[in-house]
Amino acid sequence: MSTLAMSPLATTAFDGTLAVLIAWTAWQSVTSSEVFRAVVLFVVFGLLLALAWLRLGAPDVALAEAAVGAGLTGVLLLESLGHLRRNKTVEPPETAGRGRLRRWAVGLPAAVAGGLLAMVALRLEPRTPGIAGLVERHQGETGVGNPVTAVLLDFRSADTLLEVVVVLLAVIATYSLVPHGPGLYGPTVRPPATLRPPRQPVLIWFVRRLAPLALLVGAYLWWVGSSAPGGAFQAAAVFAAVYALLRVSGLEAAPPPNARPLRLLMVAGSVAFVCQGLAMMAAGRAFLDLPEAWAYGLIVSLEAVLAASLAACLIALVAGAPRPPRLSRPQRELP
Amino acid sequence: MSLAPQVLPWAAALALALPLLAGAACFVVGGRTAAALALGVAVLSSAAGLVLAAGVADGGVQRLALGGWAPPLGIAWRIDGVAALAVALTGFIFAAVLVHAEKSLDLLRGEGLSEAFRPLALVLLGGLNALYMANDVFNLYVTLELVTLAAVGMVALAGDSAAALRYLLVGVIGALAYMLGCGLLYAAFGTLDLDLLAGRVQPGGTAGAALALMIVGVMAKGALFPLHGWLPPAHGSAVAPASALLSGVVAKGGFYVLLRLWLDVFPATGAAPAAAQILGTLGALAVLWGSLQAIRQTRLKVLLAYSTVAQLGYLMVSLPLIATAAGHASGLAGALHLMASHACAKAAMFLAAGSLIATRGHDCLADLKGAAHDHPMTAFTLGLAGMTLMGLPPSGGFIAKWLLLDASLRSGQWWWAAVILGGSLLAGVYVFLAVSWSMSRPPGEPSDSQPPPLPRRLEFAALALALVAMALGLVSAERIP
Amino acid sequence: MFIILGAVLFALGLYGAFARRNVVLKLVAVNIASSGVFLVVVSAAPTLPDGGTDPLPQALVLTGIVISVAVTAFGLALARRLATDEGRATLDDKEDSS
Amino acid sequence: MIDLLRDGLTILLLLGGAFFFAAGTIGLLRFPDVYSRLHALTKADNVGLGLTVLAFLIQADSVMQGLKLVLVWALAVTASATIANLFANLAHRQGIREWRKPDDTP
Repeated sequence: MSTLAMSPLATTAFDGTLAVLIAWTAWQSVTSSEVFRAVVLFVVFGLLLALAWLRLGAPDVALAEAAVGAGLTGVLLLESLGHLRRNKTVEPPETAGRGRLRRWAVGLPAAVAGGLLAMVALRLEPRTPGIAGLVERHQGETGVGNPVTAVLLDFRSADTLLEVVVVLLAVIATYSLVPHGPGLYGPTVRPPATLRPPRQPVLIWFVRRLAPLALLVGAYLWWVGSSAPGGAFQAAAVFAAVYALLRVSGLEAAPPPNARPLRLLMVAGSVAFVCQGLAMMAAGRAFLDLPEAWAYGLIVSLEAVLAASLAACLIALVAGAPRPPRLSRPQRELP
Repeated sequence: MSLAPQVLPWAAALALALPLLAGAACFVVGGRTAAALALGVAVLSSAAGLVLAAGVADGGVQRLALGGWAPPLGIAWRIDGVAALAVALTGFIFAAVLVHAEKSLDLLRGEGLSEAFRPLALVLLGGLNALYMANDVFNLYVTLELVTLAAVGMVALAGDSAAALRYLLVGVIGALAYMLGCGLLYAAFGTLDLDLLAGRVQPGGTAGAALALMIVGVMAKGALFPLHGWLPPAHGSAVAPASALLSGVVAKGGFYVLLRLWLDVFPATGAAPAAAQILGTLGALAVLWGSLQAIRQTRLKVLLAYSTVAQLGYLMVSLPLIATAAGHASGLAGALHLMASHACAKAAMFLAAGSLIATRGHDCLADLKGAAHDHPMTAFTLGLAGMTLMGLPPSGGFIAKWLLLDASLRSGQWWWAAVILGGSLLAGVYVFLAVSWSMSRPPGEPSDSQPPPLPRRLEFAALALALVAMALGLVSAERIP
Repeated sequence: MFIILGAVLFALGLYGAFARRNVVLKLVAVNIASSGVFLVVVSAAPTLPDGGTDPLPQALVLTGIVISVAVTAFGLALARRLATDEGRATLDDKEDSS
Repeated sequence: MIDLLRDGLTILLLLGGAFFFAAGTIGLLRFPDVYSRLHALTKADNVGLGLTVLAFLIQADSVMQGLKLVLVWALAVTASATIANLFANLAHRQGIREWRKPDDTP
């Protein structure tokens, strides 16, 4: 490297500025009276936060924050705002009817909670060291070079298994929101609305060139995840972002909710994860217990399935719930 | 009887894997195959619980290192008698509810609803089984999130998005508090495993704050007073089989986690006695407030939902009893017994309510006149399960309350006994209200109006649950390891 | 420094989650609060002897981020459903005082 | 010696980049209408970004690293051009007229 190194003072100044900026965007996002502005500020907040994660020495989290926390959540929020606008939803101004009293009644406890939290966390004395040493000692047995990936897909794979199921469950729950007429699997359930934006030649030109590149980046994130920051979730978020781009530029229709291949792809991640765990048992080991010689291959191939399957789930979430069959009005709830 | 050593790990893994795989399958295929699969898996899950219970009776509490990595590096499951029986009972309740749901949901709104119900219920079952066995605070967080998301999805099935959203928001905020506690515990004590934490936690601000955060989190998720506000609208508006699962089983999930923290980690902080009195007081308020609200309701399902708030209050009242040496054993046994018997009884009552809704199209108490005449078995189910809520002998609720009374007198805390007795009296009033309407004859009888048909299996599913709630009065929970 | 930031974000998010009426904004606030929680979880853990960051809290936070996006996505789907059915995107004051 | 020269150049380029970024931001804040603001934002910022990337490029350790930097630059430039086009298009379709000096208008 060069002779230019950051002095401690410069790092502190940088961190301080970053923290103030993050807090400011969060404050603006929480208090802005305009919904769209609040959402955009939230995305900016997420991107700044990704920088903070880098400063904290957590590049994996930084990638996830940028791709999932800011990127994908931002896309979801904006999609929903668009939907609410199209439906002419009544949006009372956010400050109307909010007395000062109420603001204090909510704000004061929140501030106290934050203050107490800061106090406890700052005065925290570590009594027993964490497991970083153990991770380092046993990382070789997983064949994976990135300690975070080793924790996620081997040491604590039970957490990750359930987390993959949570993503699938979000899709299942979202799809079950269609008012039920002749069945969730009936041919009359219509896919979520496709956006029909005015044709934008420049945007289309750009998206056509960006999409393959972004797919490449996603694949790279999956591949590199075993040895460097990255992994299946980040890759899936990039794939879903490509879909969102195609969607806003009018190049891609919404996924058909009844297409069986698509549903199979969505459940593939969870099913593969569970089956891998059971297969280890059948081989005389513990549930999810990967043998050392195979660990690397199993983790990388499982991550490939996860990346594809999670991407399908996230795409479905971006597109939203299917619409009810035409002509049948949503039935009102029975008591 | 002695089990082969491999049987227990298989039973535990399958209790998680089968519901998840079946849930995934039911998302891809529908129809009769899926219905049979769902029911079969619920029964198998229950059987797995029985196998686990046999294994525990045989070889004591079992710890399974997942992924082959022992804590603190990896995650372990701990399978004790409580977890094993919880798996068994939950599987049974799910089976009964699925039998009911296949018919009642379709009577309500055509084919689609039961198809949407199945995958949600199965993933919920898998999540609950993982919750019972988890022995790692963060793993518990993930299972809690899984359970909450599935439960919110079930509430939303009825179309009341506002109630579902409120549930979701409270659940997320509770989860945040809980996760914050996990992070603090790890930073201070270097592990997330409950057994290891029990040995490492020392009194002090960090442990106290972490546990306070986690307890507030699970109280929000478990609708424990005063964070119960989301429960009555959510459980009251959900379709009846969903309410049966939510009120019967899911509502206990929060308290189950609270109890695990309470028994393993809390004693080491030195704050247990003070916290116990606070939580007990909140529980007493829940009993009073929930019961009084239940009495005021005009709809059967909302009445039952408020009754759940009250019954969860008893569980919190058990905490100050468990915290004393004299009341520990019977207090704990009473709480566990109450969880089990209330789970069956409340599920039975919601299913019975669902049967009435399926034929009458509503559950307004004032218009339930003549229900007992038309559907005697369903009315009988309501009454039988109501006995457990009141704590009348020989129901499971009676044993539970007896144990709790015993614990409060033994530990010299008579005021909790007063709460328990007073709550039972109020429970008597609202159960009477629920049942008496159906018993009364409609004016202008006898008419030639044919009672609307009610499929047999709806009535039997509810009755089976009520009978189990009653049968729990014949066993004692004191011997569970 | 980032611990304090985390606590500030947690407080801001909590405030927003209760003070906001629009469901989308409530969800934004909840996401801000969870970011705060994640920051505290990672930065409260002691730094490693070699100056690195403990991988375990990072893994926990990764799990947390994915779960929170899944929950947010379903919450937004519910909000859209609420808008379609009832033409509103808010929860009433009386209702949300849980 | 080479190192020193390189670092000096980096600092110069970074300062130049900062200047253009600042100019772009001032333009964003001070220009009178959407079109001129977009112009300030995209043109000046792209130059600023180019200088910044160049500053890092001469510090790059490997060819791969350098290529990634160039990729970042290329993506950011095309993206900002596309977005500027979208904004301008939208503004145009909404009938927003470009600003003229008050005395130009009849």
